[in-house]
Amino acid sequence: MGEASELFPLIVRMDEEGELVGDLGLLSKQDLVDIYREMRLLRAFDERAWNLQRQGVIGTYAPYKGQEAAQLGATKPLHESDWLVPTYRDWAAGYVRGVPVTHGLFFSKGHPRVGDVPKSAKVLPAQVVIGAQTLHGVGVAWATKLRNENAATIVTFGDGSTSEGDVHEAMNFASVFSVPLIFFCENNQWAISVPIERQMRAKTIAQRALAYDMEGFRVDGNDYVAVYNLVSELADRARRGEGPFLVEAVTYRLGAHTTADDPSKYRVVADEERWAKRDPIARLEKFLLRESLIDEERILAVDAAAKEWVDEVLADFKAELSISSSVLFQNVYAEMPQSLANQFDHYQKRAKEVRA
Amino acid sequence: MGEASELFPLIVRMDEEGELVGDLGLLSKQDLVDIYREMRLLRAFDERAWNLQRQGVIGTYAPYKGQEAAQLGATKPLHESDWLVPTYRDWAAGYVRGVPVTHGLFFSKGHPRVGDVPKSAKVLPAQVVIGAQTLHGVGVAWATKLRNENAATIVTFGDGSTSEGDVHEAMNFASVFSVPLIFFCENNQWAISVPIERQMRAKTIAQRALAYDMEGFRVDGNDYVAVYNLVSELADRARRGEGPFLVEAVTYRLGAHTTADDPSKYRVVADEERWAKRDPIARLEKFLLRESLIDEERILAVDAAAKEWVDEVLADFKAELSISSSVLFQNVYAEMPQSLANQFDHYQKRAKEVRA
Amino acid sequence: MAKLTIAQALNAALAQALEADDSVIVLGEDVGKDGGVFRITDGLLDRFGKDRVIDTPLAESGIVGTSVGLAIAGMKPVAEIQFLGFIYETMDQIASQASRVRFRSLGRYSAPMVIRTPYGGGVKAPEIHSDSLEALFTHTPGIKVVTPSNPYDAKGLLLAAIDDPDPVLFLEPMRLYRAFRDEVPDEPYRVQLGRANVVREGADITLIGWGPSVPLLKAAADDLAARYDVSAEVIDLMTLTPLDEETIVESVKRTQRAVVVHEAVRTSGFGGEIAAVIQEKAFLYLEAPIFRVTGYDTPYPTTMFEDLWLPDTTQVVATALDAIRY
Amino acid sequence: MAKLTIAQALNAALAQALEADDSVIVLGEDVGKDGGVFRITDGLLDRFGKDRVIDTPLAESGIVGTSVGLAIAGMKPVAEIQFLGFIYETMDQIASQASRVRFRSLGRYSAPMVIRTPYGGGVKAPEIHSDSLEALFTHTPGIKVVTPSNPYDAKGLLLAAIDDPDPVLFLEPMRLYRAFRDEVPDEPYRVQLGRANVVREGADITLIGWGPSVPLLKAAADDLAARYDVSAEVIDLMTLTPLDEETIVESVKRTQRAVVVHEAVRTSGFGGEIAAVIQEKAFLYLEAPIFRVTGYDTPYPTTMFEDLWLPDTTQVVATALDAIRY
Ligand SMILES: Cc1ncc(C[n+]2csc(CCOP(=O)(O)OP(=O)(O)O)c2C)c(N)n1
Ligand SMILES: Cc1ncc(C[n+]2csc(CCOP(=O)(O)OP(=O)(O)O)c2C)c(N)n1
Ligand SMILES: [Mg+2]
Ligand SMILES: [Mg+2]
Repeated sequence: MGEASELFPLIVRMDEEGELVGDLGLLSKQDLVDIYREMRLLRAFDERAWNLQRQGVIGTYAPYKGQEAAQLGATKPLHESDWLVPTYRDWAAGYVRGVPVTHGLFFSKGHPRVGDVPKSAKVLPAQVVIGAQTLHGVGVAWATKLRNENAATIVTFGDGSTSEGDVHEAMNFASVFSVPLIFFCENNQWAISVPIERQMRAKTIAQRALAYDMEGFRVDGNDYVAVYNLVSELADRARRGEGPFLVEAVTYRLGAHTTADDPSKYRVVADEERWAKRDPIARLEKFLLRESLIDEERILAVDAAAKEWVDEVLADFKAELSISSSVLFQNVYAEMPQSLANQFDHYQKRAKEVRA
Repeated sequence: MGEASELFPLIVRMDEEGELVGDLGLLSKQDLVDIYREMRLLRAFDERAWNLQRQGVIGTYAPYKGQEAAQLGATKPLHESDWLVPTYRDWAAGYVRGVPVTHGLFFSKGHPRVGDVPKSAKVLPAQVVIGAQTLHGVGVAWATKLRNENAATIVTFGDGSTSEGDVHEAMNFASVFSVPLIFFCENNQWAISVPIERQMRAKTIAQRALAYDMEGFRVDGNDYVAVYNLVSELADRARRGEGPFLVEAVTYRLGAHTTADDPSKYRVVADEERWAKRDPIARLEKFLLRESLIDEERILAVDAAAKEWVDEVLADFKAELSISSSVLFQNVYAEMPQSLANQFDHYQKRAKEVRA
Repeated sequence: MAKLTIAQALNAALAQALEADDSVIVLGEDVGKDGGVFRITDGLLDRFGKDRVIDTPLAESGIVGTSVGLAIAGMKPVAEIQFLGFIYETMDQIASQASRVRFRSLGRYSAPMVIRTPYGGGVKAPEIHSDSLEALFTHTPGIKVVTPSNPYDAKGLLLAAIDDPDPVLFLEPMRLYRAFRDEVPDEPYRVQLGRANVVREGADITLIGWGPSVPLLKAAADDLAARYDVSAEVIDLMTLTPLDEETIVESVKRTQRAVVVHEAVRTSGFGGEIAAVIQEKAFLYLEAPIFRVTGYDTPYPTTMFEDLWLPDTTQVVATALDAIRY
Repeated sequence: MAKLTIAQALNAALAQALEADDSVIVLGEDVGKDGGVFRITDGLLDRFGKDRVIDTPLAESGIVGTSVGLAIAGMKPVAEIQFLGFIYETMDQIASQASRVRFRSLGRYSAPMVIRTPYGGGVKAPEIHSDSLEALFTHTPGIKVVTPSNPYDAKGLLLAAIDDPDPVLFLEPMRLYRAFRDEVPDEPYRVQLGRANVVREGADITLIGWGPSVPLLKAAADDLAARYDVSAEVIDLMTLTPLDEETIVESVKRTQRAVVVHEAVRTSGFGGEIAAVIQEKAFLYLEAPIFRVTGYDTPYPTTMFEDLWLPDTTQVVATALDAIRY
């Protein structure tokens, strides 16, 4: 039975040449124009963040470059009452749900505001312990079920995360309690320096679903049309009580693991180039050009808009940098215990001395 | 894909009526006579242990009644250089490998000698953290591989254990590093009060193998002939470097979880009766009687031998009860640190006072 | 008012919490049909149904991790870990997740949940089942650690823990589950978290402990009074974090001597923290070192040796006298 | 003899251990091709091959748990946990498994293995990456806890840890990995486990710390001497368990004052244990309480605040003066 993987053929609707090999499903051509623009903006942000780190403006940053179709395809179908429980690389996904993309910068800056997610967004703040959030995803979905909220939850995680025990426990709990959850794995082929073939012997992540009698799907994660349609359908089904589901979105981390990482130590350029050709934005652009939905002029306009938008974002970021150290002590418990209040006094005295 | 379970039909060679539905494979009829006798002895021991607890001679005891075919089938095929990494209910399995069955009593008595496994047995001492030993099994098998020892390792665990993250990590590591290991799950249908259907949504444990591109098998765990032949073949293949494998042995915990447990709180008598009919010893007896390999007289002789053997075992047990408390302090580190030596002095003084 | 054991008092508290608030759910291994291996959740499944009282798969990190998600999304999970020794499996979900939800989200989210678990020795349980690991969690900011020593406090503290806006680790001394009965009010009531209890007043020495050690301390105080004319004050901490330093320090300032008792192994046990705090805050009052009576620095022994391994009254009395005569 | 950083000294020690003993293997996340996220295992894969230097799947319990089995069956695993904050995932395999193999088997089996992991703050890492959790393991009988503060000790302690017949948690102060260089002998050598190091002698107060805090203590001692004419003795514990009580207690008996410094959060940090031991063993010598300079009782902050959150020299000096003037 080495062929479990064959049960999960890759779902593609638009191939890397921007040719439709399926239909647009729930999407209109105009949707694709809009999404192209949004991905370009987000790509511009990601690239700028990289540069900001190089300039020393922010700290370690984990780029999502190459994973935009997966992240947007996973979140655009969600309703307001649905939840996103993201992995730490999902600033584009969070953005779709209403978390300012600046949070990626706060994160890399080591700024507490990274956790300040608007409650209306129904997004949990990113956490860094690989895989741990999958259990939170199960719990959130379970809560919506117990409260009859008619909501779907999507939890995202990387390929490397699938090795963690927590992810197994999450999938087992989710299936035992039939929670309205989509496990959305962004298989970007790498966990820092470890390629997926060393992470597991199984040929696909989708086949993990077989262990739980859960439905599993393998989708081209660089094909927005495919991801969007799949997640739309599964979110609907989850809301109807048919969850959980496992989706493996096959994509690629075009950049380094983080700004602190040097991929040349462990991967070959040929591989990177091969995947660059499958870029989710490039294929959309090809499609839109061919269909005359955009032209060169429009592309230049998007370039300009992207730059402008990123500048605005950075202005917001800088404006929001100032924050009181009290958040450190105030958010440990709902009420600050006496001993911690004493420690806060001590901290503030030191802070004053240092400033003096 | 709700049919993953169909890929793992139950392997049976001797059905519950003691009819052969396959051949004996590597076993001779005489082997079956011997194994019948051995299982009867071990059953007698298990029942006596239960009574000893009721009489207050020992503490909490976890009976293996009903799982003898699985435990013996899993261990009889092993070579001297092979390893057994057992779960805490596997006194019969340990016995096959040369661990005195008294260890079951030491365990329930809270006696340190439970860990005193003869090194030649190549058996790890039982540990109680559900699932944790599966990783040790992987490590042991991996070591034999790195040292070219041409040995197979078998690690046993219960159905409930499969929910633990450690078991997932173990299966993933084992398959990634192709270690010569058999994951042997004694699916006795219950984890204390939780039936397998609440433990997981998947219909079989064997199908978990699909998640790791590992070979999986589902065998009638109450059929010694089937288990023995399957494990023999897999151990051979493991030694040849074809591991790991997952075996689900479908059996039943005929007794309570432990002497402290009351199954009437959570399971119905009809179920217990149904499974009692599938008793591994009864079916062997039917076969042997039908084939005239034993007769009523021989059965009585086995009864007597069993009683005698259990009496001997108990005598050994009592003779070995005395032990110095120094084992408590001496086995924390290879060399006792000064502060611990001081604590040992303190302990000894108290012990003297209490005795006085 | 009925005379209840700790086990019954806890069961009553859970029933009343489930009754009062639809968002409260009870989950864990064997908590449903079986009513828990110690029967603390007995009868709750029948009364509240399987959406409120939930038998989970055998996976501790799963139990705590899903509870974090449940709590964030508005439920009030009361999770059971079958024995404290298995809490290791959940350390990340407790220490890096549950305890940080409020901190990580700048207060936007919180994870009000209770993790109940029996602990302590003396019941002849197998390895790992008797370990006292409270110190690991007193070293974890963001979670409260609570442990009752009698039926009245058990009910009141558990109800307060369920009300609490932050995660609470609720440690139940398993040896005391059915050791004795006390009057326990029928109606729901709360015993405030964060307050230590002076269970006996005294002038010569302060004996400090929690959970399973409290009966020892009381017996030691009796013995000290009866045989040595020593008046011992006994403090039951009840809440380990946040610690009620004031009650401890004020007491020791008066008595000038203290003994701390716990079953956990000595090194880096919570007794060390208490000794450190007292000597820092009451240094000039002390007439003797703060002594500790604790488990030894070995794994909890197989039960054959546990009685001698555990702190006992004789040892507490002897140590108190050492302090008095220092 | 070359001038090496701690990172280089550790790399040299690993290479020599792999060279000397075929049963030594190095395993962990990204330790192979990448050479470790801090490059501590750089070049080892090329030199010793993929059966000796092993990139594992992303699963910490798996890394430690398989190492237990490997060690029992005769290998000497040197496992890396990428950051100490992720050690929570492995608590059961460390505390209930590795640390108990000898105890559980009445000495028949043992699990000689080393778990290396970077720890401590000050490098602007994301949440969980800077936590100091040593106290959890000093509360765990059966494992040794070792932490160097300079290149010489780093190499010698790591080689001794690999030789040791028991499991060793080897904590590497990540802020110091490349902070400075020291002369380090080329040949293999051992620095004995279980011994504290008096790195500076002094008469007026004892400053105690380990790993990342040691440079602070030295700077504080300099400052105390230069500006306040206070002669401070500095002790680098190097091994936290088993603790070299004698060196500590003898020192404090002479100086009569002590300050303990660590980055871990204050409550139930290892500093509390040390204070408890000192006051117990040297009570009559003490002229002031043992003070602690530690992290605050909050989760390790996002890096924006870490400099102020962490102990610093100013604070150590001020606290030492508090003790002197008490
Ligand atoms: C429990 C844990 N172990 C290790 C790490 C260090 N680490 C951070 S990201 C990463 C790789 C994650 O790979 P993957 O899950 O594929 O996500 P990706 O980075 O590709 O988005 C590792 C090992 C961590 N953050 N948490
Ligand atoms: C980590 C952990 N959690 C909980 C327990 C308590 N416990 C002991 S046995 C058991 C059920 C085990 O079920 P299974 O794995 O099917 O083995 P069986 O008892 O049927 O042999 C439980 C929950 C434990 N020992 N370890
Ligand atoms: Mg990845
Ligand atoms: Mg079972």
